[in-house]
Amino acid sequence: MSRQEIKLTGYGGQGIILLGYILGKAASIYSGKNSTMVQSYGPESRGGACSSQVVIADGGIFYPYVTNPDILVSMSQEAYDKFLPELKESGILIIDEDLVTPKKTKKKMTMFSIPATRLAEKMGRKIVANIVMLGFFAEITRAVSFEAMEQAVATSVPKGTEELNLKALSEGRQYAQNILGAEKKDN
Amino acid sequence: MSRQEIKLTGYGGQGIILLGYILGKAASIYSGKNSTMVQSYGPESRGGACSSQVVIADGGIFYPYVTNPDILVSMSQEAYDKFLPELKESGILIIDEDLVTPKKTKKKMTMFSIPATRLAEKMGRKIVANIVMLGFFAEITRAVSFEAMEQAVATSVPKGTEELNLKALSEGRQYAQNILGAEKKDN
Amino acid sequence: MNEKHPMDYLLREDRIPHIWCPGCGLGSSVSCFIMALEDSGLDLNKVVVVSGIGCTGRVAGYINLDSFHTTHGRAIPFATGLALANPELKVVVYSGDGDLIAIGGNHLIHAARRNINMTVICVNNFLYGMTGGQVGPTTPLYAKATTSPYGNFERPFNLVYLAAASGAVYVARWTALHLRRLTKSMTEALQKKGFSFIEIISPCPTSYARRNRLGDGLDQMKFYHDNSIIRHGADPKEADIGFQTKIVVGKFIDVERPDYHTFLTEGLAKVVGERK
Amino acid sequence: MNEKHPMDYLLREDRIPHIWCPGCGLGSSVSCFIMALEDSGLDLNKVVVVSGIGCTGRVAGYINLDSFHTTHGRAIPFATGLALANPELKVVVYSGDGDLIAIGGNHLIHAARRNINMTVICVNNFLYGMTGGQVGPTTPLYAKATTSPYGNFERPFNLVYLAAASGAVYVARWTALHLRRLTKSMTEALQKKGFSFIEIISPCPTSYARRNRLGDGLDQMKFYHDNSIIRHGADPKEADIGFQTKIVVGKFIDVERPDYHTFLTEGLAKVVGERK
Amino acid sequence: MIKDREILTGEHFMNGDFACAEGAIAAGCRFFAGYPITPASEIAERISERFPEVDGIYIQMEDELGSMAAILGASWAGVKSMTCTSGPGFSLMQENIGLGAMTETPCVVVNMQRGGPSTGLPTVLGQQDMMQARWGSHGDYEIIALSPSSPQELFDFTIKAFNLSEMYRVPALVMGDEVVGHMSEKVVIPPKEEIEVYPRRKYTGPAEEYLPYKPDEDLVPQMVAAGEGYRIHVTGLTHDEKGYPVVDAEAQKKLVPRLVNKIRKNAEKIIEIEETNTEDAEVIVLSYGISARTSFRAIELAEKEGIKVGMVKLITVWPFPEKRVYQLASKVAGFVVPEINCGQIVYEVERCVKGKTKVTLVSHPGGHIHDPRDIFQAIRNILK
Amino acid sequence: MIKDREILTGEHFMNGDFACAEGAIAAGCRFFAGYPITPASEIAERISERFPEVDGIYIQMEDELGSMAAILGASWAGVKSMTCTSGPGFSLMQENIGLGAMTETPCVVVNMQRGGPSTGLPTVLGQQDMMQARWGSHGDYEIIALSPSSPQELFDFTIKAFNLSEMYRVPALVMGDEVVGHMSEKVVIPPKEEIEVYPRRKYTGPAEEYLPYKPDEDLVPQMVAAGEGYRIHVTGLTHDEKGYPVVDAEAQKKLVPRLVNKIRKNAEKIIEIEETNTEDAEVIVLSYGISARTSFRAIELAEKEGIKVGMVKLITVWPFPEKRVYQLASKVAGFVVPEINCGQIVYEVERCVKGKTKVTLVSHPGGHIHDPRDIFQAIRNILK
Amino acid sequence: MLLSSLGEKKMKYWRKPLDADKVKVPHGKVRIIKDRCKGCGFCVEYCPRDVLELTDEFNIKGYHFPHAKNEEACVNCGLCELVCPEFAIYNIPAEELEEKDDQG
Amino acid sequence: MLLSSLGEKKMKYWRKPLDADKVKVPHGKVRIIKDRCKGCGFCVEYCPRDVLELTDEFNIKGYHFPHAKNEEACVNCGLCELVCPEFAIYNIPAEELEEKDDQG
Ligand SMILES: Cc1ncc(C[n+]2csc(CCOP(=O)(O)OP(=O)(O)O)c2C)c(N)n1
Ligand SMILES: Cc1ncc(C[n+]2csc(CCOP(=O)(O)OP(=O)(O)O)c2C)c(N)n1
Ligand code: SF4
Ligand code: SF4
Ligand code: SF4
Ligand code: SF4
Ligand code: SF4
Ligand code: SF4
Ligand SMILES: [Mg+2]
Ligand SMILES: [Mg+2]
Repeated sequence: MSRQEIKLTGYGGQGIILLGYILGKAASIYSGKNSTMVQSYGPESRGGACSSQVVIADGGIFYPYVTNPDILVSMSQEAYDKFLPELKESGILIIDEDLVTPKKTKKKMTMFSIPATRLAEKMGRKIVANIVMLGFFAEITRAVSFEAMEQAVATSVPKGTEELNLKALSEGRQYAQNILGAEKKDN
Repeated sequence: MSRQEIKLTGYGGQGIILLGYILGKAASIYSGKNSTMVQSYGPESRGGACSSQVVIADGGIFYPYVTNPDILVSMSQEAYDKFLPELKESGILIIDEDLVTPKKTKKKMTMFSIPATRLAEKMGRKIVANIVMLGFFAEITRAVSFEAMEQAVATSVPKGTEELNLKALSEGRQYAQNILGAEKKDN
Repeated sequence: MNEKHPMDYLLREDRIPHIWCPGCGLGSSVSCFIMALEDSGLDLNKVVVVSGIGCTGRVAGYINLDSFHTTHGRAIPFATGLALANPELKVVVYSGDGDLIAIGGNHLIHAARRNINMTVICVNNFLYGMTGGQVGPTTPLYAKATTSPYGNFERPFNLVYLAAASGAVYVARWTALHLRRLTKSMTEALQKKGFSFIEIISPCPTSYARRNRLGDGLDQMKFYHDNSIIRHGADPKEADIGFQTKIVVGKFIDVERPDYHTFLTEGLAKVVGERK
Repeated sequence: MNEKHPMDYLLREDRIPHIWCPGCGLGSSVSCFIMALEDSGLDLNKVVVVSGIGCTGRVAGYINLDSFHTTHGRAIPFATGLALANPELKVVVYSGDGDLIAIGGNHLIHAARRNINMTVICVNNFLYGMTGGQVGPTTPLYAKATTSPYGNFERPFNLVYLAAASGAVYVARWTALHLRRLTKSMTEALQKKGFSFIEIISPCPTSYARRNRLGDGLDQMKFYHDNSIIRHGADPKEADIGFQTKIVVGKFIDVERPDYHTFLTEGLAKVVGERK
Repeated sequence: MIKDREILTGEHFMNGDFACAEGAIAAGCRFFAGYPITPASEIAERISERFPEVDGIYIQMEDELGSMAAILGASWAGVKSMTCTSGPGFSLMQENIGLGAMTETPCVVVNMQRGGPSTGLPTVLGQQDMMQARWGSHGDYEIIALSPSSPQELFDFTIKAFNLSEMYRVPALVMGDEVVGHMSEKVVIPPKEEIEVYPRRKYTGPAEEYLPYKPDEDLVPQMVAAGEGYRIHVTGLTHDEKGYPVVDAEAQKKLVPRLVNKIRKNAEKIIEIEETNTEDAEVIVLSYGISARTSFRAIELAEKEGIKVGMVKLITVWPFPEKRVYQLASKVAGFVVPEINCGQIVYEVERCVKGKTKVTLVSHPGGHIHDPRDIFQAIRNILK
Repeated sequence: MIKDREILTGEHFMNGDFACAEGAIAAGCRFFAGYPITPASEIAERISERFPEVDGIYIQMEDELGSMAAILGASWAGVKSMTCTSGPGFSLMQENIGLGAMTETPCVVVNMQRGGPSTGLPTVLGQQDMMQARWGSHGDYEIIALSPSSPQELFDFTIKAFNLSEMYRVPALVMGDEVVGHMSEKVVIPPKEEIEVYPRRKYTGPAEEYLPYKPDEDLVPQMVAAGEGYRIHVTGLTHDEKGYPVVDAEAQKKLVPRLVNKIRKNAEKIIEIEETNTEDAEVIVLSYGISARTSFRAIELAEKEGIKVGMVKLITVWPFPEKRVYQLASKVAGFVVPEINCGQIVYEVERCVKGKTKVTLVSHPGGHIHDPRDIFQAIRNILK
Repeated sequence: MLLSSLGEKKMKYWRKPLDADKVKVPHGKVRIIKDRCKGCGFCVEYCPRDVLELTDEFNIKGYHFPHAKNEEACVNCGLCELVCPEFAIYNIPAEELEEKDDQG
Repeated sequence: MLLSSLGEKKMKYWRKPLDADKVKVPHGKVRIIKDRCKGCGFCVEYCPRDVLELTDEFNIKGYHFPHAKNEEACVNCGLCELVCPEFAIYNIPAEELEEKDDQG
């Protein structure tokens, strides 16, 4: 696929923009692809709907917006309600299961869920919920390699918090691996 | 003459603008003509060259500037030097004789002079030199009637100074009458 | 969210929840203001709220009074127009420290000097909250902000001193947790004719606390409250605020001086003759 | 006019005579300034004069130093740019009361707060001279101006108090006739690092005296001088000026506080590492 | 209010600035906030003297930023308000002119233009802020701007500006210049009954149904004032019909094109020009303000040489009479546009003629009005 | 200065605001004065963090008026200087942008445009200040304005802006927008040697002969700095070659047309556009900034339908490539001009085509970039 | 719309003293508008009678909101209502509550 | 142009005390650049030795300028020079004047 469109959504303060930035950086700097990350948020510093849009492509990227994402990540109910309709038919949906209650939809999509915020809270730092989600995302979607993701995380988070964040990243991956493993077992 | 152009010149602080205003008002309000008064001055509040231009006409006045005055009044050397070349061939020049030393010129003009500032100083109020000049001007040029001029002065000067100013006006007229009388005698 | 809160009738409840962050002190200050409006006994149809731009500037949009959300820094002159054009209005300017003291500083000192009849409520969160936490003229020395990443090396203003020196007739400072005292000051200011100024020290967990590792809103609330010293009548000159130091609060100034409109119209009446 | 005046070498003599009115105090203040420049021992190639717009604002155009005649109200921030970009310069802002306190008031208080290394010389003629004498924030109560034809009903600023309250490290006030004392203050201010402020009460026969029937420049000079009381170290708060009342003059403030550039660069050096 | 001092009916020899002040008073203006600047100060001076007689409030603010904000506030208190300035102050007012456009606040701003850029020629004229009048504030908006060429027109157009401002709820600009402002001429002030004054567009429906930003058919909403019990919210943010901020593209799409279109779509009603001999003209001079007077003189010169010259004198400069200019373009050999600037309105003329005819700018950078012969030359050159 | 921290040579995933800051540092900017505003604050934030590493001075002023004045002062101290802002702040800077133009002070002003008018849409984009960039200050002047459409271009064009600003001694504007500023993409910072930096146009003649405002042949005068012993006088008043104020029409005539002409007459050297497939195009899309990217997408759609579409992407918006547009006009069926405003640059296009071809505006009032299909439709409609 | 005619209910009980536990006080009930809450904890921390605690649940916005762990202790002092920045909690006299319940 | 190279003459004598008549002082001469004068009268009024008076004549600008009615009394105090707003009057030590005259 030469152009992959990803929309990451939640509310202000969850670090959604950083999420998009790390993903874009992983693709662009550490995976040799092109990528564009566009952010959008309301006037709120916190609490308002917020999203970041990442396009990953082999060629040039003119149009930087994501109108019909291949992958949608929702970390709030509001964002879920607002953006789900945009998700491509047979796209991938990823949610924080404590913050989003999925509704019935006719969309043929694959949904994955993780209690990212709760896992982060368990780690003692609710603030890394986004990175937990990122680890989960990486493992589920393989949009970029996990190593690229690790490098992008390490060079993007505030100095001194690298370890915590890498731990959160692998926490997310772990959770995904468990799910995927479980699914496999189920099969 | 359906359009009469008059330029009144001096330096800031001498009341040159007021002079033009009163003259214009006398023509426009008290003589049933049209008239336009345009002022021009430099950044200086005092001391800089300053002029006011009055056009008196029976018909409409489009162009409000005076480029070749029929009458030029000079109350400073600077103004005299600057504006004399503009005076119409065979125009009328009026100067304050203490402030302006006339130079040789080939112009065929009629010159009248009055020590307006000194006369005003004698009245104890240097500030009315302009009105002395106005009285002189009125009598010499008859551009508007003396009565119109009196009305215009009375309604234009600060309240409480009407009497002083009317006195200055007639002082100027008196001086002109003396000159004109003298000239007559000479002839 | 159909359940009603008793303060809703003075809120534009269709706009609640507001945009302020969890742990932000702004909402608490507004509660106090609503209570003060009540206590003031004023005809609330004649009370007008004017804000500039900023987190605090959003207050105008939440209070169910005639309200104006103007431009950054211009709340006070806008309010001046309102107050002078209709002297029956009680005009309240509710805005942020950056809005009122940085870009709007000139209007503040001149309105205070003139003693325009208005109440200025300045929420001081020590920086520009709305734009993400840049340093400002109230940021304490050495505190970090997005544009003072190595710490602030600019002495901040002491707002109560500046307001007093400019001529305000009522000057007070409280923290957002001095709920009753703040409400009382607001009530007094609303009832006072002339230029009154109230500074509210308020937690900003998102923009200020985070970068300075001061915990969350609750931590900041506690710190400000626990470290404040009430000194009514203190010389505002002595009420500087440092980085995480003690904060002198209280009512500093409460004097009488005829407000601009009264002084002007009475003065003119003597000269020009009675106005209808 | 080929004859030379001993001060001509510090004047742009090709622009003399200047545009100021007969009896205006501005020229006298400039004489003192030239003398102070001498006395200061500063390298005059490093002294820069910045003015805003107004009669006083024309000073920059007459002094033969690097000089900038900026926009109305913005002399101080322009000077801030000069002073910070090249800390070797000694920047002097020479401007009028309207320029510095009305439209430029915000910059004044913030530059004082920051303690930017500059000397501000404010010629107070109690109104806007250049534009013909409109009322301003320094016009004494009840004084007449073209836009207060019935008298001024707005309390004026006490400039020395405002400057002091904002953080100036040197604050003095003299009349234009306190020739030696004014020169001395100017010299001290030039030599001082940080934000210094000197107010000069100066006659404006054309715009101020005339409307208020105060005679000519000489009458005003005499009045101001005869009615001034020298009180060094007085509380600037107590130095209000009324209409034709006594004027407290003197050096009010002279304290030490590191100037902005020094404080900033030293502070950053500690955090970021020494700068070259 | 002092009896008989409201409208000074009669003939006066008066400068343009004073005439402007009298026009404002006649239009019902009762709040003025300003800051002195040549050549507009005399407007403020006159107002400060006259307002106490008619119960108006004059305040001299600390700067032009404050002045502009104050007149918006006063307008929302229900009082017609005005400020005046010149170039430098006009630049400083731009941000809040934008607020006025966004919040649809009636008010009048008078710009007595002097020579620029920057401090430029403070005591002499320019016509260099004509494009700034249209584009000076950030964001999209439309404005109404009038251009007087005599003290009488300063009186008349100031009233017109108040009326248009109230009608379309937009700041209206009177773009005078130093010559018109400082020139004295006869000004006739009619009796009160003969002065047409447009009142505020007050909301008349039931109180419960009031939506502050719901437009009438002509795209203009109805207004109430603070203190009347409606509890309105007014914001410079993009907002919905309630006046509440809604910060998204959809709200923007509903609001901003309406702000623009309430002027564009009503342009034919707003636009006023004065045409002289355009019907059989070979050349048309399009001019405005003081330059229009010089142009008439130039036309006299041209007519002496037998050239048929028409004149389009702009009364409203903005909105610009683009349709009429296009119509005329195909009939004449060219347009001559004398301006005291380096070319501003001529850009609009060039745009509107769509290549149908020649357009010649006669530029003067300021400090003096044109020499009529320069305009005359340009007229002649068109026909060469 | 910290070694290796001046130019961060290498590949970065970086947002446009940061790239702009890095461009400024690479261009030699060492003084920044600003005031926070979305979406430009991140430029200031980056600068405040980076400047201590390169011995620059960052100061956050009390407002935009002060910021603009301060960068002019700093420039006269001999230091390259910059400020950044968005619409509301840009409006406030206009007066002193005019001072910069009048005093010919090199400096760079970055306007990251958001939706207006007024506070409008503070966190989302607009391209609504394009005409303001040209006409925002009072008086006549010309300016240079660049329009970046990616973080890389923000880096490159900021350097270009500094260079043009020094070359022509005029404030240069970088007219970005919220999307370009907040978007992150790969930014390649070349090694120092490969970055072309134009130095200050320093006076080189004998000291006694220096006339601060005597222009070189290209109409631009040479500069010195305060503190160098030249004892210059610099004023916003109309001035002579000495720099002394001369307030009359003659001085104005010498000065102001030169200020305008140093840009107009050098326009062909300054103007930069990027043309794609214009040679055999049926329709040309003329666009700039972020809208250029959407336009390319729309062109892809059109090309799929077999329509030949050319693209003119403006790098310099001002001066405007009026000659080239006119040339192209006679070759194509029409111009499509997509803008995130209610029509601004389209006016220039209309003017320049002189009726030779159709011009269609595709307007979006802000808050979102265009739907490429709207542009595509407009292309198709031209050919109908 | 939002007109004065909506009436302005006076809420006298706000003026109850904060040191409410020192005097004899009426019993109160606390009400929480859970989806307005942003979990700041102010009410929990400053309730003089330790009536409140944050729940484990997330509300619609993802915040933990308070509940009355100790409802009977409420002295109706009004502090939680005044301190809450979200207008998410309020208190009413026990009687009034009952009245209300009666009507409901 | 106006360069530092023009040199900056130190004018020490400005620093003479204003209460010059109380101490032994050198004799001075006063010089007037008549066409710069605007007749304000400051120098006349404040000369401690009453050396000056305004003449009856007008200068080029129309102002009455001062002359030394009492030249010998001048104590070279420098006040007239410092107070003159027009840079129109200055004083020099008598000797220097003679020197200058010699050279002229
Ligand atoms: C003219 C202008 N400059 C800058 C801004 C950007 N801006 C919006 S809010 C704000 C600061 C708000 O700070 P403060 O007033 O302290 O309010 P807070 O958000 O901290 O409550 C700024 C700089 C603007 N809207 N307008
Ligand atoms: C932005 C702006 N507003 C107004 C003016 C007009 N103006 C020029 S000088 C001046 C006032 C000067 O007063 P002050 O600073 O007291 O100086 P003075 O002339 O009294 O010495 C004003 C208002 C201007 N040039 N620019
Ligand atoms: S940024 Fe700070 S001030 Fe603004 S809402 Fe958030 S916490 Fe409150
Ligand atoms: S107007 Fe006043 S301040 Fe200006 S030069 Fe004249 S006397 Fe001096
Ligand atoms: S009213 Fe609230 S704060 Fe007071 S006791 Fe009851 S629950 Fe606690
Ligand atoms: S104070 Fe309000 S927002 Fe905070 S936890 Fe309690 S109910 Fe929630
Ligand atoms: S120097 Fe001047 S002031 Fe002093 S005594 Fe001589 S004439 Fe008089
Ligand atoms: S002080 Fe100067 S200007 Fe005044 S009278 Fe004496 S010489 Fe003339
Ligand atoms: Mg703040
Ligand atoms: Mg003054």
